[in-house]
Amino acid sequence: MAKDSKTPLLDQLEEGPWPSFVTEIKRAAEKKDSAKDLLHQLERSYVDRIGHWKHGGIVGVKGYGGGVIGRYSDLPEEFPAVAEFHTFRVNMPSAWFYTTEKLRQLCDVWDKHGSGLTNMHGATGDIILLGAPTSELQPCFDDLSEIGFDLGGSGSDMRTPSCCVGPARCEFACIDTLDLLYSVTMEFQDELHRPMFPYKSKIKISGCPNDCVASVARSDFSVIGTWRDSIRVDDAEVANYANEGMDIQSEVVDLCPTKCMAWDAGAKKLSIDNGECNRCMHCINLMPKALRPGKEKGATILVGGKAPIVRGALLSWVIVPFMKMEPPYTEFKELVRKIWEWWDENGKMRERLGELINRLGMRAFLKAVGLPPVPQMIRAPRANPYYFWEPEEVK
Amino acid sequence: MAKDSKTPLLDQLEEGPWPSFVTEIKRAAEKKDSAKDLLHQLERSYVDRIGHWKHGGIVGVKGYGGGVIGRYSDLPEEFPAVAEFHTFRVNMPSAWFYTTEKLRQLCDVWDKHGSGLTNMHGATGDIILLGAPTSELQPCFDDLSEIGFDLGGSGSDMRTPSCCVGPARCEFACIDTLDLLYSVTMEFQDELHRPMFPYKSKIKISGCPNDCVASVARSDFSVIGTWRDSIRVDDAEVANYANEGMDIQSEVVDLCPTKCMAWDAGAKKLSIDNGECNRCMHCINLMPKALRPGKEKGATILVGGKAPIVRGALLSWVIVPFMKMEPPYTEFKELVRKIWEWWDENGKMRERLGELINRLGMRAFLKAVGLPPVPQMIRAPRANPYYFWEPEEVK
Amino acid sequence: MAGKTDFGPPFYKDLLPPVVLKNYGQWKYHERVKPGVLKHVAESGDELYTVRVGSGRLVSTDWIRDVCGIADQFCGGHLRFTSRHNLEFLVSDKEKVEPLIAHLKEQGFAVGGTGHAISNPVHTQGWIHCHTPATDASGIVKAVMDDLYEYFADSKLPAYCRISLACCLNMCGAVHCSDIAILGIHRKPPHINHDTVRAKCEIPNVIAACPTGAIRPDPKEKSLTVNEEKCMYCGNCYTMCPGMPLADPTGDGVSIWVGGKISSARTPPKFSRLAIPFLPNNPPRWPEVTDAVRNIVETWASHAHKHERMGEWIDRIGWERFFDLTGIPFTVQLIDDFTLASETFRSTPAFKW
Amino acid sequence: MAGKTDFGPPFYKDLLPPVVLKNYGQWKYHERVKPGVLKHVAESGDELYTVRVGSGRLVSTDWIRDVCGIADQFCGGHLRFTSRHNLEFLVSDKEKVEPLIAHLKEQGFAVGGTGHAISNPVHTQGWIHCHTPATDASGIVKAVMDDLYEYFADSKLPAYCRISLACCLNMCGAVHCSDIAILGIHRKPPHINHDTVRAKCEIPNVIAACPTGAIRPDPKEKSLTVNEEKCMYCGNCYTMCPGMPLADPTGDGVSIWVGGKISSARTPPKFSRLAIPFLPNNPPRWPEVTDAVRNIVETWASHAHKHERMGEWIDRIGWERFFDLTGIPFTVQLIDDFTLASETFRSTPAFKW
Ligand code: SRM
Ligand code: SRM
Ligand code: SRM
Ligand code: SRM
Ligand code: SF4
Ligand code: SF4
Ligand code: SF4
Ligand code: SF4
Ligand code: SF4
Ligand code: SF4
Ligand code: SF4
Ligand code: SF4
Repeated sequence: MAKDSKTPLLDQLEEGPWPSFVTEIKRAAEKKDSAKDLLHQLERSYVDRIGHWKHGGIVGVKGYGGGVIGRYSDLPEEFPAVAEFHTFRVNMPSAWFYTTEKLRQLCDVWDKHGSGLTNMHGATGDIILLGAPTSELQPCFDDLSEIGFDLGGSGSDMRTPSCCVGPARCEFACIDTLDLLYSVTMEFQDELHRPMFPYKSKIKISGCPNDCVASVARSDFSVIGTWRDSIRVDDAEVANYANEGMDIQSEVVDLCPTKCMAWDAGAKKLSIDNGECNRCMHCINLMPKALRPGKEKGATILVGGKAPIVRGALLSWVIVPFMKMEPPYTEFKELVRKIWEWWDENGKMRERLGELINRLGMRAFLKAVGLPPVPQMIRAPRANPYYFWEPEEVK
Repeated sequence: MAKDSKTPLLDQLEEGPWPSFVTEIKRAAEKKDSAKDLLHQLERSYVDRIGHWKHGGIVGVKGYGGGVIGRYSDLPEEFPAVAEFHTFRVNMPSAWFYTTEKLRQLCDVWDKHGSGLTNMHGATGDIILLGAPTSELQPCFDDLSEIGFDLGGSGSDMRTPSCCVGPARCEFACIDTLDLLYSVTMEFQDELHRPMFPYKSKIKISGCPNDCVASVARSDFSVIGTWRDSIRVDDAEVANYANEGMDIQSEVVDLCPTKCMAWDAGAKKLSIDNGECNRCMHCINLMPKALRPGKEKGATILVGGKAPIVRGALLSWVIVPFMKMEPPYTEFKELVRKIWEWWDENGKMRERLGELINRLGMRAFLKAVGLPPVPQMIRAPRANPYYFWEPEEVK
Repeated sequence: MAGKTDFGPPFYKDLLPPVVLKNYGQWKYHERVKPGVLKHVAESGDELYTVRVGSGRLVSTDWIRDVCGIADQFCGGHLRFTSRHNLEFLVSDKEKVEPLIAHLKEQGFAVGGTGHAISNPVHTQGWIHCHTPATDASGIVKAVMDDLYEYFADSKLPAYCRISLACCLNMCGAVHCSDIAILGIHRKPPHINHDTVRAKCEIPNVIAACPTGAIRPDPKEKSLTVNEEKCMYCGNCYTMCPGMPLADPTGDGVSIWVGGKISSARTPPKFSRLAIPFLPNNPPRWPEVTDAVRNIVETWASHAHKHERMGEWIDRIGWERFFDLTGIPFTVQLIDDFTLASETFRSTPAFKW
Repeated sequence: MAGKTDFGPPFYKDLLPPVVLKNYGQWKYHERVKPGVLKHVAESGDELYTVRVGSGRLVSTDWIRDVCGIADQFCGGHLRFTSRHNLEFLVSDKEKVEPLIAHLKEQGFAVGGTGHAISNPVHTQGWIHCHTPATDASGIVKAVMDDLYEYFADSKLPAYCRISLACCLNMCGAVHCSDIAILGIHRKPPHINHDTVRAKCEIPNVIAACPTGAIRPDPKEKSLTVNEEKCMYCGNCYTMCPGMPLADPTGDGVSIWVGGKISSARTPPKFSRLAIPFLPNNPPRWPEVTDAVRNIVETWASHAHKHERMGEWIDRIGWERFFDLTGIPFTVQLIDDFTLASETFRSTPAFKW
């Protein structure tokens, strides 16, 4: 453990109104040498303006191919307590709901085996237990399993799926995001825990087009709730919003992307041409008391979203405009399996689903997974004449 | 010459209100065997549903590397009079203005040497003299030069530039399209007549953003007139348009892409926030009597437009937002030369300017030709992090 | 003066009508007097009437002499052609406008093409003179314009509608930014005639000419083979080698593209996009093509707002709506799989049913 | 039960508050009571108040115990976290809302982040735990949020403004669709330590790991060389080989991206686009970064229409206007030269001066 050197740079980050991670590290450092060495190594990084971690070999726990990220200090002599500082990715519960009891159990286990530091949560959604030596990994996992916490994903596997708060607290939810998430997570435990794919694969579930888990930007499979019938309108409540000072014409009608709404200011009557509505949610967002999604609910499935490495970031693309989403979600699970199979067969190492579809073409993808081409899949048809006809198409 | 067979299919194209090219071929066929054989070979194509021409060796006239397109029938025995059927590309006058005297001279020359058939005009803008045997090429050109008609471009040279009617008959013209065209054509006679480039290079000139010669879509250099100050408004005439029944709010103001206009229906007063106007021309187009381009005129230079072969079609890109355009147009001509030099040095065979810029990057292009980066060049900045820093940029 | 070169085109000023010379660059405004007739007024107060006449573009010297006769009679011996190959009679004397029009109609000329009309389709050579066409040019244009003549003669559409045709994907018509583009396409790779290849072609040059690298030597035949999966039917090989014709009666035909635009009015220039991947070559009148084009024109005309170009209309209603209003079936060929494909995919659940 | 695997996460129903269980899927509407406080009303008439609290995300077990204590006292032992790592106290009894807020403020918790606010920046590990960061994550986020705290605590912006940070271009924060993204970037290729390479790295694997093929064997050194022109600083090589560190105090820093969006409300999701190519790493408070972010936020806030997200505002006024309103210099780095570059170029003379 490092001598009790000062941390003048980090100390400055204890001031100010925003919660301070430095204060948190210091709290943990009271009890844990690893936290203390983390603090001092970080101070060193602030001085050097570079990180001091290096990648290590694969570490893990029995029966799992992922869920632990190995990390080693490149200054082990100075900071021995973080020479090995691996993190656990622990699968969070649906929509991040907890009882204080469960959280306390988690804290006890982590204080026993690790640094006492966590991320609540990681960007993928897991509970991140930040920093334990190799020797503590198995014992820590055994205690976690005792209290019913399993590992999340890492490496070339299905990553921990996540979902928005949905029906638990949101009137906009068109699908049961929490239940679907749990069901999918349980269905694909093997894929989650044992890397078997060309690369990582992510599933994120949002209850409506507001997409509060940002599924469209950061998951290979984006499931987004929607409806097929008409927006439900409560005229009296619409009038109330107007009376309470909302300028329905300029704030709602004029911002409707499809211009399918009309507002009769005199009669305080809003009319919607639902056939032209694209369900963007704007009007409902502004008047939740007056407008609600329709009753015939389901989800739009989009695939291919990812960060930029290596060919540039992708947003997920619509491949199924509407799918009913009821337990046991067989249709969805089978589609996921079929797509994984195709990806597994054709994907190069480190090639995400979206990149593979780009390389082999949407046509090949749709054919392989048996989805019919529909205009909802595209923003616009091709502008180039380079369609390669298959001999059987040319009669 | 083919026996006087019937042409039942083509005959059907003599009916109907639209002018018939078949009638024209028949008229020429009265006098010319080549026209007659053309008619019959075409009838054959209508029966076979394929063309009957093949590409030939290079043909041409003394002192020129282009301007003639070689063409040979693949049925020379049946249609001997079109066994050789080459076309001349004759450089048209600016904006396609003619005196009847000049046109008659042209007809006489072409009746003497060729099929008596023409395209007035070709898609690039040339006068196309359609079909003469190899033996007639030089004599025909000699007679053309007698009457002051020179050849246009073909092959890997500067192609015949073209321009819109501009100041000759259009109040929207912000530059002297006819004069600029003539000056550029004369300046680059060598480039026009002697293929020396990696591939073809096209210049098209439109007097305003309506772009009546479609320069943005089909030329490597698109010169489009514009202005830098404010739209000139004649309030009385605006009111007149309103009085004559134009709905200025819905037809003009609401369709303004920048929403920089306001219409006071009561006062019949139109106001324009010129700072936000992007000079799209819509309002001026609708009210030419009331609105006119500003007085500080010049051109926007765009480059890279082309048809799809081989990497997909490109629309020209802004590289100089504003350039004054006054005789002798030195700044423009020097820019064209500089760009050609860069293209010549770096372009692969059959690589158009736009494709080269795409391959080497806009950054390399701007640096090479010494143009400063400005936001007018782009629709939006990059969305990917893949900027390759040059060592000298990293301090 | 034979042997002289590089003297350039006739000097434009020698060819301009006096009224144009006098008012050059001094035009004040214009009016659309009626279909086919424009009136331009100069600062000087001078008026210039333009009477626009449709042309088949492929014309005989006799036709040129005919129109010269008319120009002598009504326009002091001056005329011009437009960027879409129409003919324009320029009349400085108002009195002569109606007589000119009467004379033109009597002679069977087509007056129109101005304003919100369908003007002359830009087109190309087709079977008349090129070696790589997948269809004819002049024939389809004639059939389409006969069918849509009312829209040329009158100016009754919501906005401009520019129809263009190119007979192969070289796209000489530069049709790729047209409201409606008719594009000839080949769908079969070249069939190789080994004897001709051996006799007439320089194997390395042919291989080099293929943009997709689809051509390989065939040592056994001392000839060439084509990797059919790579071929995109551009015809470059045929340009180099007569032994590799692409043309094929069943393989060749026409595709229909919509929504392109050149002007920057209201919205920036746009590419046309594929709406109908293939229609057969059915000469002499290509009924499948004329029906398809009319359907698109009239569906647009009956749904678009005033001043709304085809592409602007589609952008407003969405492509999913375009396909159901026109009844055009959506097929896999329409989905892009070329280099920028991902830009055309839909990345939002916000679409119409 | 040690050795047990694949039992999955805790079952969500066991963790939901009673009011949620009872009204699950039966929520009728919500109101934004005040900054940091949401009220959801169920069909049953039940009310659920949510009090949102900012979190540094990197928290100690003591902090978790603290918030559990508060949840026991006011929320029947239930709480949740949000997709942006905020903490939410769920109160079914209206009476407890104000006392809870008072208690939270007293304990120094940050209440806010709802509605048209700047919520918790999604971020990543940085120098805390990753091996490829070009900057720290938690430190910049702390500095930026201290500076912008008023916009978290109050809901006074025209619309949502989502700020995200990722410490290298792997973009774990998935910042690429954020209103404002702060992205750590390396600008120098890895410097190679031949001894370490020889000792610790499997040459072929390292070569294979490079996405751009920039790495070649260096036979002489029995090591590797990097073709600097091809390197895009992704760090994959360092992941495979500790002998090729990328990190560099002057080469590393931060870039700023703007205008991204995830929701489909009004307009479809959009990527963020590069506005400032590089700012230096200047710990502990990165003043250049906090100033740049504040400038962008406030320029937007003072010019945007109500409900207009950053990217929607920029699309309306145009990027040329964005650069002059913010005073951010336009530099060549902002011009795309990657695979879809041509889609970002301007193909119209219709732009603003
Ligand atoms: C911990 C976490 C950041 C955080 O602080 O929250 C993280 C950390 C790492 N990510 Fe990530 N990623 C994390 C969420 C993401 C996300 C966001 C998401 O999942 O929603 C993305 C963008 C979405 C996506 O996947 O496209 C993301 C895209 C990447 C990439 C680029 C992948 C790509 O295809 O573009 C890499 C590079 C790689 O996989 O080699 C990467 C690699 C890594 C590695 C494993 C670095 C490496 O190459 O070894 C980081 C380990 C850091 C450490 O030492 O703990 N991480 N990573 C997030 C996981 C926590 C959790 O499980 O909850
Ligand atoms: C005659 C003409 C079509 C017409 O009927 O009007 C024409 C005819 C041919 N063009 Fe073209 N192009 C003609 C205007 C165009 C245009 C339109 C324009 O210039 O505004 C284009 C699209 C704009 C562009 O250049 O991008 C055009 C794009 C091509 C291309 C594709 C070039 C590309 O980079 O994408 C080729 C293929 C090639 O060059 O090998 C081509 C090649 C050809 C060839 C030479 C066929 C060949 O490969 O040998 C054609 C000769 C036909 C013949 O036998 O007469 N032609 N060609 C046009 C020239 C007449 C004139 O000089 O006025
Ligand atoms: C004569 C011609 C120029 C020439 O040098 O030959 C010409 C002449 C005029 N154009 Fe044009 N345009 C001519 C080809 C074009 C083209 C090019 C093309 O079609 O290939 C375009 C771009 C088409 C496109 O956007 O796809 C073109 C886009 C316009 C526009 C923009 C229309 C729009 O709203 O998008 C206007 C403005 C208007 O019509 O109000 C315009 C306006 C005009 C005006 C009114 C300008 C004026 O004040 O005189 C002229 C009469 C238009 C009319 O026909 O009613 N001109 N105009 C061309 C006639 C072609 C023909 O025979 O039909
Ligand atoms: C709690 C949370 C979901 C969760 O499972 O954790 C959530 C909850 C709500 N979101 Fe969200 N959103 C949450 C992340 C998101 C995200 C994802 C993100 O930010 O990473 C988005 C996409 C952001 C984007 O578009 O870039 C998101 C886009 C929206 C929108 C669309 C806003 C827009 O106009 O673009 C709404 C509609 C609205 O605000 O009126 C919305 C509306 C709501 C409502 C009002 C839904 C409801 O009726 O309860 C919830 C309260 C919003 C508020 O904070 O005022 N939520 N919301 C997330 C809170 C994150 C946080 O701590 O700040
Ligand atoms: S995505 Fe929709 S359903 Fe889910 S929390 Fe956000 S607004 Fe509610
Ligand atoms: S959901 Fe969107 S598109 Fe539909 S009516 Fe409301 S605002 Fe318009
Ligand atoms: S481009 Fe402009 S100036 Fe030229 S003819 Fe068309 S409208 Fe007139
Ligand atoms: S020119 Fe276009 S942008 Fe400018 S005011 Fe007129 S309509 Fe608006
Ligand atoms: S489009 Fe093709 S076929 Fe037609 S003229 Fe041009 S090159 Fe020849
Ligand atoms: S047609 Fe074009 S792509 Fe096909 S083989 Fe010939 S040259 Fe190659
Ligand atoms: S963004 Fe890069 S540096 Fe930061 S955590 Fe992810 S992989 Fe590590
Ligand atoms: S940083 Fe990335 S691109 Fe550069 S050499 Fe290493 S692996 Fe290759």
